[in-house]
Amino acid sequence: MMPHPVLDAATTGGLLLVLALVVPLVSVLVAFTVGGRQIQRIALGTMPLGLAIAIAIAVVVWQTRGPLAYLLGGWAPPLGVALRADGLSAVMMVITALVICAVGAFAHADFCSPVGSQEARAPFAFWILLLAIWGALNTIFLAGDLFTLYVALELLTFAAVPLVCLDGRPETIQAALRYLLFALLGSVLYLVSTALLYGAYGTLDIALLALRVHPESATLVAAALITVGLLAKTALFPLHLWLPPAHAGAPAAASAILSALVVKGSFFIVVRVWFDVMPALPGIAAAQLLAGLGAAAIVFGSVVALRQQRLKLLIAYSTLAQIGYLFVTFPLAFDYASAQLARGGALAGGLLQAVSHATAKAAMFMAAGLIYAALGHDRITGLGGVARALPLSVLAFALGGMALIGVPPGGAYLAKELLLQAAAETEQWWWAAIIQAGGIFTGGYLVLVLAHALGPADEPIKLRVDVRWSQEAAALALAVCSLTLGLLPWEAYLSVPRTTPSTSLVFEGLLSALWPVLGGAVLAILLGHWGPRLTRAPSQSLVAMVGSIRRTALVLGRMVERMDGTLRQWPAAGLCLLLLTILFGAATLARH
Amino acid sequence: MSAATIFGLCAAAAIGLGLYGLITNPQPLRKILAFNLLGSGVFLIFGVVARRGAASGFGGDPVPQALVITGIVVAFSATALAVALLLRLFQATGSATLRADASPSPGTDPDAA
Amino acid sequence: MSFVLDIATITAVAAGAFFFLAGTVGLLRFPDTLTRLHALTKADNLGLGLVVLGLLPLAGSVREGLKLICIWLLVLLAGATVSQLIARAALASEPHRRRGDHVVRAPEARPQWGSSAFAARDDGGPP
Amino acid sequence: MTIASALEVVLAAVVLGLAVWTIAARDTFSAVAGFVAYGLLLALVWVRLDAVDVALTEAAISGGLGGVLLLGAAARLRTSETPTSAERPGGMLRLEAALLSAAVAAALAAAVLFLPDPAPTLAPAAAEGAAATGLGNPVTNVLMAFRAMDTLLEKIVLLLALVGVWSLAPDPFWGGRPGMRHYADPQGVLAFLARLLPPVGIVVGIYLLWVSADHPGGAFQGGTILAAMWLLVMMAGLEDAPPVSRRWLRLLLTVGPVVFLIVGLGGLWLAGAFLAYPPGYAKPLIVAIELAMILTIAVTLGLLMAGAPERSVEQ
Amino acid sequence: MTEFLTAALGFILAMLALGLVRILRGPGDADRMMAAQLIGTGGIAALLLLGTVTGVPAATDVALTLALLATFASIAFVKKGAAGPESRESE
Repeated sequence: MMPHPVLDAATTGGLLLVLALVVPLVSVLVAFTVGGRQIQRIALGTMPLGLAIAIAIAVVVWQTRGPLAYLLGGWAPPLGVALRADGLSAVMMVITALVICAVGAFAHADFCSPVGSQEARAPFAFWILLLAIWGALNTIFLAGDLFTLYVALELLTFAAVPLVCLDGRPETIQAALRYLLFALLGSVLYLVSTALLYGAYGTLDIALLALRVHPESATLVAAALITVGLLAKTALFPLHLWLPPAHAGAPAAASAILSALVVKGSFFIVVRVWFDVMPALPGIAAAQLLAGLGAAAIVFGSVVALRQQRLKLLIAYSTLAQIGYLFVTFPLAFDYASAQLARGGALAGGLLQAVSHATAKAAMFMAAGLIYAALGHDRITGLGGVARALPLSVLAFALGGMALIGVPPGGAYLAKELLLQAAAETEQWWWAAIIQAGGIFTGGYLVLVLAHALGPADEPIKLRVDVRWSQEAAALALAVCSLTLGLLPWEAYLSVPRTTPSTSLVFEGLLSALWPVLGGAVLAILLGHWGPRLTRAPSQSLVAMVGSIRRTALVLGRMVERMDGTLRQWPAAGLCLLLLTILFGAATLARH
Repeated sequence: MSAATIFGLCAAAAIGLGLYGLITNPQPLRKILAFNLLGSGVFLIFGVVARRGAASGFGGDPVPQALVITGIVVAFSATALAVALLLRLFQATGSATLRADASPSPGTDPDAA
Repeated sequence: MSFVLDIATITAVAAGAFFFLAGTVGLLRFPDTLTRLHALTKADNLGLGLVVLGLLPLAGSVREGLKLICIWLLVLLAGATVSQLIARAALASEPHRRRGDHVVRAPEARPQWGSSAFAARDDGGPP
Repeated sequence: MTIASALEVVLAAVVLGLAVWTIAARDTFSAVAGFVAYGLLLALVWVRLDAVDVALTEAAISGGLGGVLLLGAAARLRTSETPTSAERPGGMLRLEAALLSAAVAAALAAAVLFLPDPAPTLAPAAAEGAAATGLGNPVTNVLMAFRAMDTLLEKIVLLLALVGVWSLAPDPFWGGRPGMRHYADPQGVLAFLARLLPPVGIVVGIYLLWVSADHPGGAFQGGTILAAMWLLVMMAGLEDAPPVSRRWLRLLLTVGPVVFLIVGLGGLWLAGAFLAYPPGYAKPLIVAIELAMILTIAVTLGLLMAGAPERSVEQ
Repeated sequence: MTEFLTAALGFILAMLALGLVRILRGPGDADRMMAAQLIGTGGIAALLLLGTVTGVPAATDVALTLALLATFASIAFVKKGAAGPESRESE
């Protein structure tokens, strides 16, 4: 589906776009003004409405077979600002609304004002910030103007940062400050590139820029800066210093939102900029560089995730790897014939991966949060017996993990198929290998966690709190959703070939999912922390054999971990940022 | 040399200085300061762009000028939030550092087991 | 008429610039915080006043002229009070530096004296 | 080189010198003092670039509130300075950072120098659009009409920053008063200034709002001045900061965006589009929105400066 | 006339720069706080001249804002800096 610019006319259904922005914002304002114990009710009341609007937009996009548009204030670009919804926006909006609703249902128990108090700090902040994140994301998906996107991006950051330190522990405050400062660095780079683009073309409207952009010095510098600025906000390796502590330290509901949705906001703008604003500009070298960073993110994120001792940190590092996965899309979407990025199957695969990850990762963080709350810790080696105590939570975690591995009929499965197909078509086998490796790594940490969780308890587990069924249900629902995303009729929104799922295909898919699990099991044994369990395994000879290989693997793992530690130091990350800016600039310059 | 050229170079230099300060200075408050410097450089670039677009009897293109005002508001909000976080961190720990290993951040010591 | 006004502007602005020069020389040459502080406030306030005076004939309207005078008055007011506060802060943080008689006077002083003759006593003060 | 560009070079040199000082100064407090001076001088640059609206904003924010915020933080963080300085990266790393920053700055400079000539501009379009709104100040037109969405979102950003600051409060003090109570001699110089200056400041703030329809000014610039006056009164101990749970306070904090949204939604059926103004009513409506906005901005900025609630209502 | 005013403006700016160098070098915080004072007078004079030279009458409004707020940071310094972090000191 090629975007055709809608410049000076609002389409039918355009009003829905306005509602999608206004409803969460009105809700923020009303909740803030009314305050007290009403905040939660206002937020929960908004959710079905927002979901309905998102679905309505998706339906209208499907019916009209084209982008929706709305001119704010009746002013046409370049002077005014337009809202536009294409297939990508519709998909992202619906999934965002789904995740927000599930998180709302989940957080209902954690963030309610205690009886007797008028208003409590954490619920007040949480619900308002959650609604603000929703409004910001909808603006990001709909805004047709780079500067409006900037304000929305800042809105997103400002709503996300306080979520990190909602429980007020010093280390989370530090994580929030790191996050804020690095994100601000990213947004300044974004902003300077909008200044250059305006200086060169006299507009910031995406559709107009797409018509006007041509290679010249200002555009090249702007392209490099905007890309790197957004990568810093997306936490693509090696610009990820802020992500693990922030995502692992936040309360479960907040982690779910941060990991599932917030990083997708800036990723979505990268897609907009590369595919819509300047598809012909970056060229294959820059796309390969981007995917190279993605590949490094997969390796680093996964290995470090396998070496974690705490479940939430493991999931945070897995997010790092999954972000890398999204960026492998770019060279696969490169159309050699027209020498530009094309909205083909590869982009559809990338976006599907993003929405699958959003649902699955939210489910996993929620499940981990329940386990943490029930056990009072989330040490992986201490998870023994938890599967019996909290079967639904562990099931949600397992299903989420399986969806991420790419088990059919999950969205990630479809995404993987599309990406592998694109790799085959463009003859880039190395990215196909990376995509497969990503699945195996994901299998690795899933096996690691499940092996512990399904194992026997070292001592009888006594749960600190009763886990509410509604919370487990919310996590489970999202996991199931992720695992069935592949069944939806995507062809209306993304360029996905219409396929009829046959039983043999599903069987084949299941078989292909076996490899990641087996390979993952090997990786988990080699790299993971096992405590005394491994030595207690029934076959001692096997352990002896594995032992020597494991020692080598551990040395490698430790090396990767140490490198990650270095890269997460502020000066190193800053240098990487500047270096990447120059590299992207050079890669683009070399082409023209 | 026109005003736009001179202040354009000035803006680029301010951005370079801001980047350097943001990366190398270990103190969070200095990073916030560097961010503000960086931001003002970016706003100056907008100002230069606006100045170059003077037409229709306006001394500058009003659109980038308006964008700068919005940008200044956002940057000030960011500064206020960052300073509040920093002061709270200082209050809670007695130090103000961003070093990951300086506080007992979980998971940085996996080889201990 | 306009020629006379031009001469007036030039004279006043030139005199104003001279007082800024004097203020800066004071800043560079005076030995310690307090003396520098009042070199700054006295001379520069006078310099600003003269510049405002010089620009008055060029003001487009009576309202503009009034605004100019308002600016000067505001600077005088704010400058006078704040320089007192700074002086006290300087004394509080460096009590060992100077124990002259004016140190005792400064905290009691009220803003009314604004830019009074405070200079003569300080200039000869020991470093 | 003409005398005008000589002047510009001098101005740019002074500003850049202060920028270098801000980064290079050893002591944080003096770096902040340098930055405040930098911000104030930047107002001159903006006037030189014929952007008086921006100059007003810059003067109010960088010189006024931003300076207070950063200087206050620098004074409080004094004791943490020495231990943190020890984390300064090594010389090699700093050299690399310097080289890479310089390279990025050079690329930017080149990009700015080689911007197309004649420059693309929306000034004619803005002049044409001004006829529809009836406002003489093009920047106000852009902020309140052409790109009203950005302005609306920016107000929400401001509110969220406040929610973020408040969310740092210790739990027991939620709903209490922000920051520390200030005490000062009620007969002292500060109290004197705090009684004399605010009336003038309020007049200037409202003046900036009032003229903004046709001349430089606006709700944000005016609101900043009002906030500064409020802060002065608080610092002089004449008034205490209000508890954050007060209903009237919450109302004041949201009235600006709420009025904006109501007018915007009203535009749906009165003018045919969200955030559109009915023909002929644009000017009064915009002034009404800005009036509500100046209150919200003043209160929001004042509370942002005051910080998180840290004492109960009685304290 | 314009040339003369521009020259005066440049001269005052130069004085400002010299003064800033002296002030920012300290030694005490109080010295540094004078930077704002200096800009509050010299900067405003420069701004008024600049407005006249460039024909931007609204520069007086900027000067008015500066006059109101330039000294403002100094007050915060006195409140927060002089007697420790508590900001409880009386005058």
